[in-house]
Amino acid sequence: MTSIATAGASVTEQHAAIAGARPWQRLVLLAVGLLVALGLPWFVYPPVAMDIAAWALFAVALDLLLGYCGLLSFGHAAFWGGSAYATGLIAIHLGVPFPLAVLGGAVFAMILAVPIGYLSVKRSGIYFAMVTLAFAQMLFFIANQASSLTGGENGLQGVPRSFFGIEAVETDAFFFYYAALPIILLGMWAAWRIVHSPFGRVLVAIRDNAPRARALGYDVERYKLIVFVLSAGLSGLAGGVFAVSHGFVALPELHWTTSGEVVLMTVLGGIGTLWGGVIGAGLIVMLADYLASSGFDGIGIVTGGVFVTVVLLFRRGIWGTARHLWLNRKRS
Amino acid sequence: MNAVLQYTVQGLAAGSFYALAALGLAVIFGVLGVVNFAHGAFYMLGAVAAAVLLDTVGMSLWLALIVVPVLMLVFGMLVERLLVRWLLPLDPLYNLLLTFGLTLLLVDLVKRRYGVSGLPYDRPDALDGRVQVAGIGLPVYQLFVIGVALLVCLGVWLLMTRTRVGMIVRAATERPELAGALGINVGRWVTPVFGFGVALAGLAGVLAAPFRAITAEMGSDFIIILFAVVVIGGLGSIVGAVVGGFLVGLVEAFGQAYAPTFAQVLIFVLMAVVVLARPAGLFGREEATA
Amino acid sequence: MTSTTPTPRCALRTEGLTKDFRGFRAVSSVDLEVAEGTVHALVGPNGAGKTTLFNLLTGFLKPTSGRIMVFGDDVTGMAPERITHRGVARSFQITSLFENLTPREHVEIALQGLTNQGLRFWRSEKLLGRRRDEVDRLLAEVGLTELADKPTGLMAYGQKRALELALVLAVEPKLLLLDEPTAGMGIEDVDRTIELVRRIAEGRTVVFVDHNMHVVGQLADRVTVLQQGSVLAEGPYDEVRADPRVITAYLGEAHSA
Amino acid sequence: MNKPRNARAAALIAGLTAGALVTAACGAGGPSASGGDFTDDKVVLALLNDASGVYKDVSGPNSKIAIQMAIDDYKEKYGDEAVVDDIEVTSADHQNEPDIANTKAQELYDREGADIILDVPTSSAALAVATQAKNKKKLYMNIGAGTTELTGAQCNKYTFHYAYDTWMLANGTGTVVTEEGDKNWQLIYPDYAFGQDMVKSFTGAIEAGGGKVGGTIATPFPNDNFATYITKAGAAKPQVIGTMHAGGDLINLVKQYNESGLKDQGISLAVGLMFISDIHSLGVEAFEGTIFTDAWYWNFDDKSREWADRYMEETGDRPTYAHAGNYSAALQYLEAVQAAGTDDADKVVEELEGKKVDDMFLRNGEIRAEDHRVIHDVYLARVKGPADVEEDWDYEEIIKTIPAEKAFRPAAESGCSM
Repeated sequence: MTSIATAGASVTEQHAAIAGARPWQRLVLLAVGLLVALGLPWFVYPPVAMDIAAWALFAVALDLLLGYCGLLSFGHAAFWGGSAYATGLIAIHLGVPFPLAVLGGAVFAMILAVPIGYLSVKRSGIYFAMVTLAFAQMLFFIANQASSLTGGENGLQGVPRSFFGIEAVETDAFFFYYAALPIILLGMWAAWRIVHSPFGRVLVAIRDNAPRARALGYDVERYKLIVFVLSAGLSGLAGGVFAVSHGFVALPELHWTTSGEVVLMTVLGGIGTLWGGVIGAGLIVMLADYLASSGFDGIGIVTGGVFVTVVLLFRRGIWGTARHLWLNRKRS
Repeated sequence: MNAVLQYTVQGLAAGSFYALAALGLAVIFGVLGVVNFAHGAFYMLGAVAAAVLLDTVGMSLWLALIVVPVLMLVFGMLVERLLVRWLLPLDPLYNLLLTFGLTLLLVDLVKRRYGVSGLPYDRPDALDGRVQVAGIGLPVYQLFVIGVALLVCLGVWLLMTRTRVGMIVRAATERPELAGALGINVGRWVTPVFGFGVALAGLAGVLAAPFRAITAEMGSDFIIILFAVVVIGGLGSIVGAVVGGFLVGLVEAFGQAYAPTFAQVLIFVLMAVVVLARPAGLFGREEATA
Repeated sequence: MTSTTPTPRCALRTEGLTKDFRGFRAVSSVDLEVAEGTVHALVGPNGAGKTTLFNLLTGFLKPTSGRIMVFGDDVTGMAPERITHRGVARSFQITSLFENLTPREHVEIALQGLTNQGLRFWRSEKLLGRRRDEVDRLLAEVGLTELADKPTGLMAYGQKRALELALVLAVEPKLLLLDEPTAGMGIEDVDRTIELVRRIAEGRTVVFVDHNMHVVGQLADRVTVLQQGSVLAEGPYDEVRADPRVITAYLGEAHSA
Repeated sequence: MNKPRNARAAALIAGLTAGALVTAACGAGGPSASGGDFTDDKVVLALLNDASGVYKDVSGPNSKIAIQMAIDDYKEKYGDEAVVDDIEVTSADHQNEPDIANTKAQELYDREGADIILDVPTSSAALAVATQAKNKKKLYMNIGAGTTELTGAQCNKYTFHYAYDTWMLANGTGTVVTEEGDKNWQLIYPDYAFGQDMVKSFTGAIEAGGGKVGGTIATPFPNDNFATYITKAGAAKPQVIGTMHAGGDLINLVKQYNESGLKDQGISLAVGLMFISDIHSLGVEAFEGTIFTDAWYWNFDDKSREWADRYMEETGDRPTYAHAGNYSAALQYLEAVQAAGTDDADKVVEELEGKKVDDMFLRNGEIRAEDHRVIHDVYLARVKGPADVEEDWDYEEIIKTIPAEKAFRPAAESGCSM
């Protein structure tokens, strides 16, 4: 069976994606990406820019699992939201600088991912999606009830942005963006590193043909578990930054609709492209922001419509389509 | 003892909704290999349709129990023809994503058309009140729901075992390798089967209408529980879907009675245990490890 | 692979191996013995249970009952990857490759299979290129040097089967299980593959399934004939071939086909 | 949407010259940019609520119309005397997502020039907006959220709480029903912060009234199956079952309470939070006889009815108390601006604090200085039977008026320090 990542793009493209473009092309793309990341809060309202960056890392983390291991997690809100709560609690109770709190949140997400992953990777495909969804929802219920810890329905309010006493960062969203950006970029670099490592190569092999990989001596469940935990950690970094940026954590971060949203971003950007999620996140966050002030109240119609359209007609996603066109142009 | 009987009836009534809907999910999965995320939305549409038909043309519950599933059958067949079909050759995850998007669309459309506060629904007088069983009054409606669910499950079982169509569907659901070997062409049954599965979700919705809040969101948490049901029962199994549905209903009722704080979590704990002990589910087929 | 014992050990042994699928018995109390250093063929008509047996031997299916011993160790119920680590390699009936990797990348992955290098998510994938000589040698052995860096998805069928063999060899197996190595090949490719397998078999134990009696005759020291999940006959090729039961059950059918 | 474009141009120029500091200053947008008493020479009221989700009918887009009515009334009252001519109302949909509410609140204050944000249902969203109000030193008047935290531990100088809160609901229903003679209670509540708060307040109120709470039953949230809980509560043979559920869960619970036959056994149902829109959508039959606390009722007297008629002309519906609350909040804000002669938040707060008010929504009202709780008379209502309904939306019978000073949590108990 073709995996979800390969069903969208042709074999040669996938290959090109793995072998990578020419070095200079990669450098140009990298430079453009960095420029966009650095310039974003100049063009977009800074809190929105921070949202985009956090969601972008979240989408990249999901693609690490979906695009490179063929595992569709419909429960990644557990790690994004779990880390958000952990980050918030650490920041409130320990008062450490926010990057440390975020790191703590990410570690918590990884610890959380071990039992959830252990159970989930026993199944693949559709089953995996359903099992992760159910476990994440379980976490939602727990957080809702444990209101003495999480604030329940009221949310965990008053998460401080402590940053070595530098007031500009602590109070101004614009400067906070630059203080938090390194965490996001570090997370993205980590995702890139993982994809382009011996481990990443094995992941692609498992995605394409798990039984074959097993016959070569690879413990597939172990690899899946590790990438699950790594993906959870990166989602946790993103969720932690998000929590600190907003100054509070609320239950919807753990709800399955959040998992759905990040899946939408990844699919829109292009599954198995790693960076497609960044574009997907940018578009969806700006769309939600725009719709909130537009007076048009059909957010579900728009996102649902986008989802259906992309899946039916546009499976490569934006980044994937762009790459496809680029490669075709070169070939002809 | 009285309480236990009451909880059992309540659990089975709640389980009836799960069992009917999960049965639809299982049949669709069996023949198309698609996990229909929109199943919760179809359940919601069934309830909304019943409420709207009552309000506009005064259609009673009795009639709605027939008419709405037929409407849902047609609607389901349209969805299969227009949307799901195109993705069948691809990884089944694409159809999961498609039906997820469809869910968002349907929920929002219903919200815009019928509001967010819920729709009223009155059940027929015949189903009001309670019957005395062993000295306890049991609500007639709950017993009715259980009865209908059991009847329908039995009917589906007969359909599956006694008719040629049923055998084909069952072979495709439970023994795809056999269906292939026997050279059965499952293709022409794909559309009706999808419609049939949707109709079952719609039927569950009609039954829920007098009993639960009819809102656009009523299917969103339902689908999560439904996923847990089929994971527990085994996705490829028709019996598993029904047994899983009633089991989860009972776990819910007794959990609520004796461990209210953990009632909701209990279902997922049960699911975790099943995944750990029998990854394919209680009645699921063993697959070659992949 | 040097065996110090003068008398051939048993490389593979099954005792009463049985597999049921929902009341359907696919493999029925099969006792199999494969001496170290020999080439052993499994034959039988479609649905005889050959592939199921293969899946049992390599851990992809768990037996309903019975035992599997590899070089004297019990591997019953062990996961496929653990069995691989015990020196057992298998190929697949249907060409089973990683669509998105080049032959070179395939072999690199395969060579890494028995190490822990694959877990190193923090290192560069360049690490994989370190065993270039070995990769080149294996690719040369199966005749794929030219195609080493071309996408596998575009290769011809025979070339894919050759790559399959390279993968099997890369895990340095003592026992090879080949599932229909010549299926779907033209005459020329079949002869090339026979040569290849013969070469590979030196110093190793090979168990293979094949429909092509020509291949079986050329390669196999011993043959086991399966029918409806049970062993119908076993012995040297010529002996089995002459067995009237086998002729009626299988060979006749195969000849006429 | 040309504001972002201007902002972008400004940001670009700033970027080319002095760097980040300039934008930051633009973004923060202090008062006195144009030198007058009003920022940008106008007052902007921003409605931030749920325009698409479960609270759409409770408040939603119609609250914008209510706010516009307040602006019109203000202009009509003061005419040429008005200190500001240009009054705008803008709105945003927070989609019930607290993080969107949070970002939108910042954006409304920073970029849309909002002087005040109104409404914001969902407690977590309201608390986040309150924090932004405090940070940005701009006003926020909550109508849609019920958490007492807003006037409790998390109160601040710029946040005011209108209409209902959990304490008031529980106290109203609990005290009055107990005093009327139903002493023996069972409570069913959703096991999350709102329900947990409510159950505390309910228990306090019931015991103060001389009743007793026989048992409390926590239910998951959200939940659609309450049959078991109702059976359990009924088994204890209380006189009344109190429930703290709201919205869809409340409808589920009421349907299954009707199903249970407890009504026939004389066990009545008292509800904490209910909106008239709930009754309207489900019909009075479903809720007949249910007792609940209401912050305001459109058909209470001529004054409220007159306003409700105007509102109906505009929207085609009758208002909930959230709509009326939004109107009143906007009006009282504008009155305070008029008195202060500026939209400077600190000065407006000074005008608001301690003010006694009486408008069509606030009866015997006072904007308490200590915790910014806006107190007023509230009512205990019973849902009419179908036979008693004389017109559409005529669903409530007001059993009792709870005077302002008794209706809300005393300031001394709030735990608020500003």
